[in-house]
Amino acid sequence: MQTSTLFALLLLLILVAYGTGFSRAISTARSRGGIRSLASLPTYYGVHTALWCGLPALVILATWLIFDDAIIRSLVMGGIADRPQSISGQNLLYAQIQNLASGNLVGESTPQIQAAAERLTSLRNSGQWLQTALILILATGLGAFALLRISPQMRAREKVEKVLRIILLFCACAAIFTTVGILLSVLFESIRFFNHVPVTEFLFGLHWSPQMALREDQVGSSGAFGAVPLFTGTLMVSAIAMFVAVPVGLMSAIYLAEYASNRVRAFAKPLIEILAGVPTVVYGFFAALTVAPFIRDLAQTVGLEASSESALAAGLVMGVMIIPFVSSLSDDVINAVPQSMRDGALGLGSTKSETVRKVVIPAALPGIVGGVLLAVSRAIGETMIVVMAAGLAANLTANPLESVTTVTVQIVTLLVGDQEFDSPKTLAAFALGLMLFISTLILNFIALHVVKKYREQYD
Amino acid sequence: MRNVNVFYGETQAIHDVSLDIGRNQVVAMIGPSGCGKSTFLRCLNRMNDTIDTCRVEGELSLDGEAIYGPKVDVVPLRARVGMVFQKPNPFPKTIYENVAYGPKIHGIASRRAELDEIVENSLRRAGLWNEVKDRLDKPGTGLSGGQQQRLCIARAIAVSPEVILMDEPCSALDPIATARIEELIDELSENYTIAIVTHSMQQAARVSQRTAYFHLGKLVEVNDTETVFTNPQHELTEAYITGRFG
Amino acid sequence: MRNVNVFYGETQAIHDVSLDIGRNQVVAMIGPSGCGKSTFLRCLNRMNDTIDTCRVEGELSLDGEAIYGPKVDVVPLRARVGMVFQKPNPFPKTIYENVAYGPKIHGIASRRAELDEIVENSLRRAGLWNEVKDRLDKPGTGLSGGQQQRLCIARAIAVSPEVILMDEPCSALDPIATARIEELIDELSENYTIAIVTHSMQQAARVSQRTAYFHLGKLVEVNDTETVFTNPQHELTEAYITGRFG
Amino acid sequence: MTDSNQIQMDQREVRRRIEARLASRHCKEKLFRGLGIASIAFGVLAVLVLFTDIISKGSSAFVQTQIQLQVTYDPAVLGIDTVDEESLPWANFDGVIRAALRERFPEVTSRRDKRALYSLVSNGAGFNLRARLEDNPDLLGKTETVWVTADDDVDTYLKSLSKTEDGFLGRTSEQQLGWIQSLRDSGEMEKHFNTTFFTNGDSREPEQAGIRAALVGSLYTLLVTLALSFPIGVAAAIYLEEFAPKNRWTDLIEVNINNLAAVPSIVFGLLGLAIFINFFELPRSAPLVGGLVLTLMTLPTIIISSRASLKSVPPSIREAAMGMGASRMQVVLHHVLPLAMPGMLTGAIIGMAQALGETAPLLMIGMVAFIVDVPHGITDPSTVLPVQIFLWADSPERAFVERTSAAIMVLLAVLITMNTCAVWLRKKLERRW
Amino acid sequence: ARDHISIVGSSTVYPFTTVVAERFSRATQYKTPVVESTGTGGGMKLFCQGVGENTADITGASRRIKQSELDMCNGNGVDVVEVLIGYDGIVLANARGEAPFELSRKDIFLALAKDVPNPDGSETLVPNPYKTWKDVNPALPAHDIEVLGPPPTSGTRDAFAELAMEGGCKKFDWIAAKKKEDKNAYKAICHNIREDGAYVEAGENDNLIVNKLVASPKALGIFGFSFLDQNADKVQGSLIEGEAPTFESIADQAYPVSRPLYIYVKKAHVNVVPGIKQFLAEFTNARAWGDEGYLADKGMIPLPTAKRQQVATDVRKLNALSNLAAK
Ligand SMILES: Nc1ncnc2c1ncn2[C@@H]1O[C@H](COP(=O)(O)OP(=O)(O)OP(=O)(O)O)[C@@H](O)[C@H]1O
Ligand SMILES: Nc1ncnc2c1ncn2[C@@H]1O[C@H](COP(=O)(O)OP(=O)(O)OP(=O)(O)O)[C@@H](O)[C@H]1O
Ligand SMILES: [Mg+2]
Ligand SMILES: [Mg+2]
Ligand SMILES: O=P([O-])([O-])[O-]
Repeated sequence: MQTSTLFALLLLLILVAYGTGFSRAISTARSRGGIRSLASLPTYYGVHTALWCGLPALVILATWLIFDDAIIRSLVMGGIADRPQSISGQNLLYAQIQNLASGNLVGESTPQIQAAAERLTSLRNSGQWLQTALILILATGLGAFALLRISPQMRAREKVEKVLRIILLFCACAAIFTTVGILLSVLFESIRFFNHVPVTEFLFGLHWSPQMALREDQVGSSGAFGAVPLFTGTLMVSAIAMFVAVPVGLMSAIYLAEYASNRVRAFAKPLIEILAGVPTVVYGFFAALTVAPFIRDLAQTVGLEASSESALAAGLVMGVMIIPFVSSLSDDVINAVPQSMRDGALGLGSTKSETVRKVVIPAALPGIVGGVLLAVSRAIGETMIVVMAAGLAANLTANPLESVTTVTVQIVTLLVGDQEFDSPKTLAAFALGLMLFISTLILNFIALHVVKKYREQYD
Repeated sequence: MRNVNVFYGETQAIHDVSLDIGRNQVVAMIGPSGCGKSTFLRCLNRMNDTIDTCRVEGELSLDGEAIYGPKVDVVPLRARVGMVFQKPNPFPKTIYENVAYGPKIHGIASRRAELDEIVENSLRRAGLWNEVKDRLDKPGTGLSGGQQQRLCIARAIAVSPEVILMDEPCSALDPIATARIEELIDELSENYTIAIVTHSMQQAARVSQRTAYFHLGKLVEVNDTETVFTNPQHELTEAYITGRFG
Repeated sequence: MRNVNVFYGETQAIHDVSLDIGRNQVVAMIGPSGCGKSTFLRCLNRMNDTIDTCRVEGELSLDGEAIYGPKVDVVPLRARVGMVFQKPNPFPKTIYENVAYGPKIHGIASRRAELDEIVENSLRRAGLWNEVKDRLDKPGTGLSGGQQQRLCIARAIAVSPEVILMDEPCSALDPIATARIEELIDELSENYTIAIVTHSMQQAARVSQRTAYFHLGKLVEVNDTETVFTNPQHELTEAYITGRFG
Repeated sequence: MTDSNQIQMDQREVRRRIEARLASRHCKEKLFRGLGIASIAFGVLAVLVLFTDIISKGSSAFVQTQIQLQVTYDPAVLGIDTVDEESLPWANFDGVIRAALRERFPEVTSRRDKRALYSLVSNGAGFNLRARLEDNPDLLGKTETVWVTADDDVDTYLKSLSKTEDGFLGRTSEQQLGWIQSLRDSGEMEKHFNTTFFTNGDSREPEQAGIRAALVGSLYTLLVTLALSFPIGVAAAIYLEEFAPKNRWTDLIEVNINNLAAVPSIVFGLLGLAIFINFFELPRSAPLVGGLVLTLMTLPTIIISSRASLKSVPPSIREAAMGMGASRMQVVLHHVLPLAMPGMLTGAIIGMAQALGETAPLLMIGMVAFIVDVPHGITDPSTVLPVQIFLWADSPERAFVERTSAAIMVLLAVLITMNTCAVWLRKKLERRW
Repeated sequence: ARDHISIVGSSTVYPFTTVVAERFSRATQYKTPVVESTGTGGGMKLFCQGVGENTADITGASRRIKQSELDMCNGNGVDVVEVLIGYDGIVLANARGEAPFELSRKDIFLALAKDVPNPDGSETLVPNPYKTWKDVNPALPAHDIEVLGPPPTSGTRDAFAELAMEGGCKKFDWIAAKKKEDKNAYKAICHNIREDGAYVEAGENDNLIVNKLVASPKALGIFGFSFLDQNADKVQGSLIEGEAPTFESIADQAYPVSRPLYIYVKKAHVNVVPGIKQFLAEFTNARAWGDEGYLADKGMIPLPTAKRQQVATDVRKLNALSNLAAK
């Protein structure tokens, strides 16, 4: 049986288990004076039975699917007398057998391989049957077991809720798993990088030029891996972006929440939210071809030196992009400020703006900070606009009219460009990722504490 | 106020109410729930403006100036007519800032010392000074309910209003706190005109000079408090105050 | 209950309170604000479990069963001990669903008709049936305050509890609504044990058979209501009920 | 009494001071309000500017120049005798088109000129004929008049004519111009609606390139993302907000989640490559893997906004339900979740919009690829709209410029549809009470 | 098992492999190969990972495979077959409307190198002092030097450094002499590009560079020939050593800055993944890579006929590459 049909069948079984569990609970209860005599609602007995029926079977099915290929493979390969020694050779042979078995057009093949292909097909078939049988027996067996255990004393609800809670906990841990995964996937490469380049140089070096870094045929000129210009660049671009997005986003949110009529709100809010969805390539083109030359010309007319790619251009456009992050989230928290606060302020004769500035915003501040933080995160993570409009030159400068580059841009260019396997040039991307990860982590810790303190003060 | 009508969208909440409030008097408004007491009170400092659907007709005036006049600025109006709400709603700021808020926004105090003085005076008059003088920089939300309500009163009098509107200021408080507030109202009535909405007839009897009885959006009776309670003119009033009503 | 101590984190809110509540009695708890009435009441159906910092010591039992016993399931416990809160808090669902919610989750009704009956009965007993019977499918939040509170009572009695806890059920209501609720309490006391927290001594006097006076987390006096009000044993109680207190 | 008098005076002084500041306060109020309007206007203006820019560039991609030809399905030229599965793939439809072109311009004889002539027609045009013949085998040996797709150079030239006097010649020669002129004069060259753009997958010939594969790929990817990230995100938010004890651990998780929101998206690509492709051996370039990676990427956004909306559910509702004897789980499922749902949807939409526009992480897992075939499942190789845009933006052919913008228009249309759905859903859920 | 060919590698080769892939699938019954654009190095990394269905079959490269990469491939059991497919011209261009530049490679070197020979003629290096083109060569206009080009991570940049910069650098005899003594120092001098803002790293999107040139008419840009071909109305190629970058001049190698394009095929996959042989046959067919083939239409510069034939026969034999020097 196909796995998909099996899956469908299993779902059906789960439904059946639910139904029988449900009705069995009711019938048990009937003899004892109605469902009040049950420890839990019949639904919970149903769900309980369904969980017994489905959960182990699904877990087993998943494990099966993960491992069955490996097992079949070792069986098939074990049957071949003169199989190649190297792993890659085996990979290849097996791929050939697979292709033959699934009837793809491949070149010439030996009878031995053909035999192996047949063996593969038959193993697969029996595997499928075994799988089907196992899953179905498991599901029905455990389902029946759970069904038999149904008694008025059984606290089905508590059991079901326990399982649910574990599932919830598991979901909450997804973030942790992701973090661990990210750390694992950058840590080793970073360590290798730091074997080449000392941490101190990386952290405090003022010069970034992965340019000629240790090309295999060019040992002499080592690149410079001082990450400071990247971090200052990131800071500058993000700061400019926030400089645009925070006032505009916040004011929009305030206007929408406090002043605008429902119709304006219903129209403007989704419209502005679209800004968050426009692909960054579009912003990139806009920043590079419209904003950047405009800024350069403007700067030149007032007698300033400006390069054709500038942090300002990238930051401005990025700011536009993240306006909705600030405005949407702030709008929600501003709306959540109780009306009694506003009444209190208005009753004292504040104007609306005073009410907003002095009472509503302070009350909504923790939420707003959350939104801004999300926006900052987005700004730090953005690459396309910076690549296109701010360039890739790692200048250590405080002048927004010069071109700068950011950490993420460097990560992307290092990873997708012409890489070397082991040179620090490629490894640097991982180290940068790690640094970025750690610094945003610190930033978030600080933010959490600030917000907490603030809350303690005013709750 | 003359012939005041208030509408929420289509439904009329106040029908043709006319009521005069004398200077430095305490007027109590009583009546069953939903009869429009709050609505009427909120007309007096145009707090109803904040409700989109609300529409007010009729003539309301304060010292001869029309409240709903076309040129009237609600900001100084509300400074002259302060308001205390049913649920204490201190700002999530420090006690000091809560009281200083009004003077600050209105620019009443020009110097810090002046502001300190106003804050202290207001808190004193609200009978809260001794309890909070050591923790002016603690959040106002950390006070007990009764204290919070007195803080709100202090906040209201900090801008030296002429009239103070109180919408069931004691309904969230215990009797002891209530007693304090009632005392306070008594003291304040020397200098301020006070309009108070209350559920408790005893309270109305205790604190007010005049009492107005509302019923279903209509002003049924208004008279000296004593008269209303001892000799109600209208049978509805009588039914209500004797508790027979409902 | 014997020697109940309740702590919020470090601070103790209830000191060594012992109180017996007889079947089908109305017990009123009075006392100044913050004295721990609500806290004590919430021990009785373990609503304090929801507050992380809260810790309860001592023996509490219902019909001989320990409330805080290790094996006690709070769910059936709370079905046996219903609760009505200070602020009416109907669910944002229809009136019908509000009342039907308890029976549904406790599996009291197995058929729709049964459920209908329970809903009708509960609403009738809460004296709300006539007012809402035509709009059972309208949201419960659309009712007036008094109606909402009665809806909450209907909701509580729909699961046929043995005990009903009421935490200042009338403090947000006008006198007429209050009177209705008091009447209701009177009626309910025929079938239910009721523990009511109130600010109003009049109310306590009107509705309860026994009254407990709390002060700063201690139970100062508990006795027949008449005795407490006419002949208080403890001077604190006397001071409080004569209004001299505070 | 003196006290009272002093207060009266005080009041007058106070009135005076208030009046003195009124004007400036109202001014500030107006300013503030103006700032609000300006901000909104700025946002809306930005949207409009972007839109007009994209539409003005992309709208021309929705029409395509076609050439009318008398084609003869001559078995000799086609090299087939019967029309069936076997023979069709080998049939020489280009030959048929070339014959038709030679017939239309009999004066062209030299080899070089012929090549120039043939290049007027898209070299994928044979497929139109093949499809026609497949539908209608009787046509074999007959002659009919069909519109075939013109080459992108011709198309670009024709479209640029409407913008500038001379038009953009590109690689079109004088000689070809003459033929084009003659075809246009006789009405044999017209612009028609560009159905190819919606029915085809990617192609290296701009006139044959379409967004179907990318669109379907995007839908599959988003489906996977939504199906995973919304339940997981909501479940995580519920756990953190309603069940988790408030301690260091929850703080850690919270910081963690906020931090993940700041991790550059390409790092998620690295993670996906390491875990899903190298460890779990899932196929490269598949929407399944793309969806998984984007799930990890959007989870923080969804969790954060879901938590915010859970927080905004008043505690009195929880208390009420709890007091009724509902278990914590029931409180959450019956009362809190329905109330928080509209807010959660907003978060989910923002997350999905982010996922819909993402390119960088997909690079690592092989979805930045040339894929012609429309995927039929979540494990088929496929690409997504933003990647298609990215790839087209990087293509040398001029005709891809307008297609890039057109693809962006499609992407925005998807986005707007999603937003509208969310708004509608939000309204519907909110109206229930 | 995988039933389509999987191709990774250079973004420069990508337009050419894709067009072949498309034609190939039309002409045969095989599925269309999936072509990823990962950059030359990234492609090599994926390609050399090993053999088996989850590794790529073919990778494109805009430079020849490096010995280190080849070693890695061989170490992982990958035998590679090298196919030289054609050339790509790298052009320096500016916006139309300005006068076209006439440059020599020496000019390019002097304008863009990080360190240049001391203008006073001594055999020492000084940090690049030139601000305008006129400073470099009096025959050039007095514009500030501003060149938009690819970042160090790009293959195009490498090729540019090797072909244009080194070509100019060699003209100084004393530097050329260094090649024998200290190869690394020599390369450092010739390949290092200045970082003081005159050379602007403009990302890998060549269309963007073209459009930026229109926006800043005084600047020069570096990109592939096909983009010049398609944007002839916007930009014009600079003459290098008197040669304009045209199809013909690049093909007959008169234009000095052009680089070879390769694809590398995993020999072990040839009989495993369906269609690889046929794909190679399509690629090396005259209708594809011939002088008038469709690849030429797309902007690839074809190999000379003789070379083509030689490569085609080699490919048919599928000779694995073991050592770069051997070729
Ligand atoms: N914002 C509003 N929109 C629509 N109707 C309203 C609004 N506020 C109040 N009403 C209605 O107006 C009437 C009067 O309400 P009001 O609040 O003035 O009564 P009240 O006497 O203050 O009652 P309570 O004693 O409960 O405070 C009521 O019927 C109420 O339903
Ligand atoms: N969640 C909590 N955390 C910490 N302390 C609390 C909490 N809830 C109540 N308290 C404290 O416990 C004490 C008793 O509070 P409780 O609410 O029981 O008083 P009460 O008698 O019900 O007052 P009121 O009449 O105002 O309702 C008070 O000092 C209060 O500050
Ligand atoms: Mg009111
Ligand atoms: Mg209480
Ligand atoms: O993609 P590249 O050709 O620049 O390596």
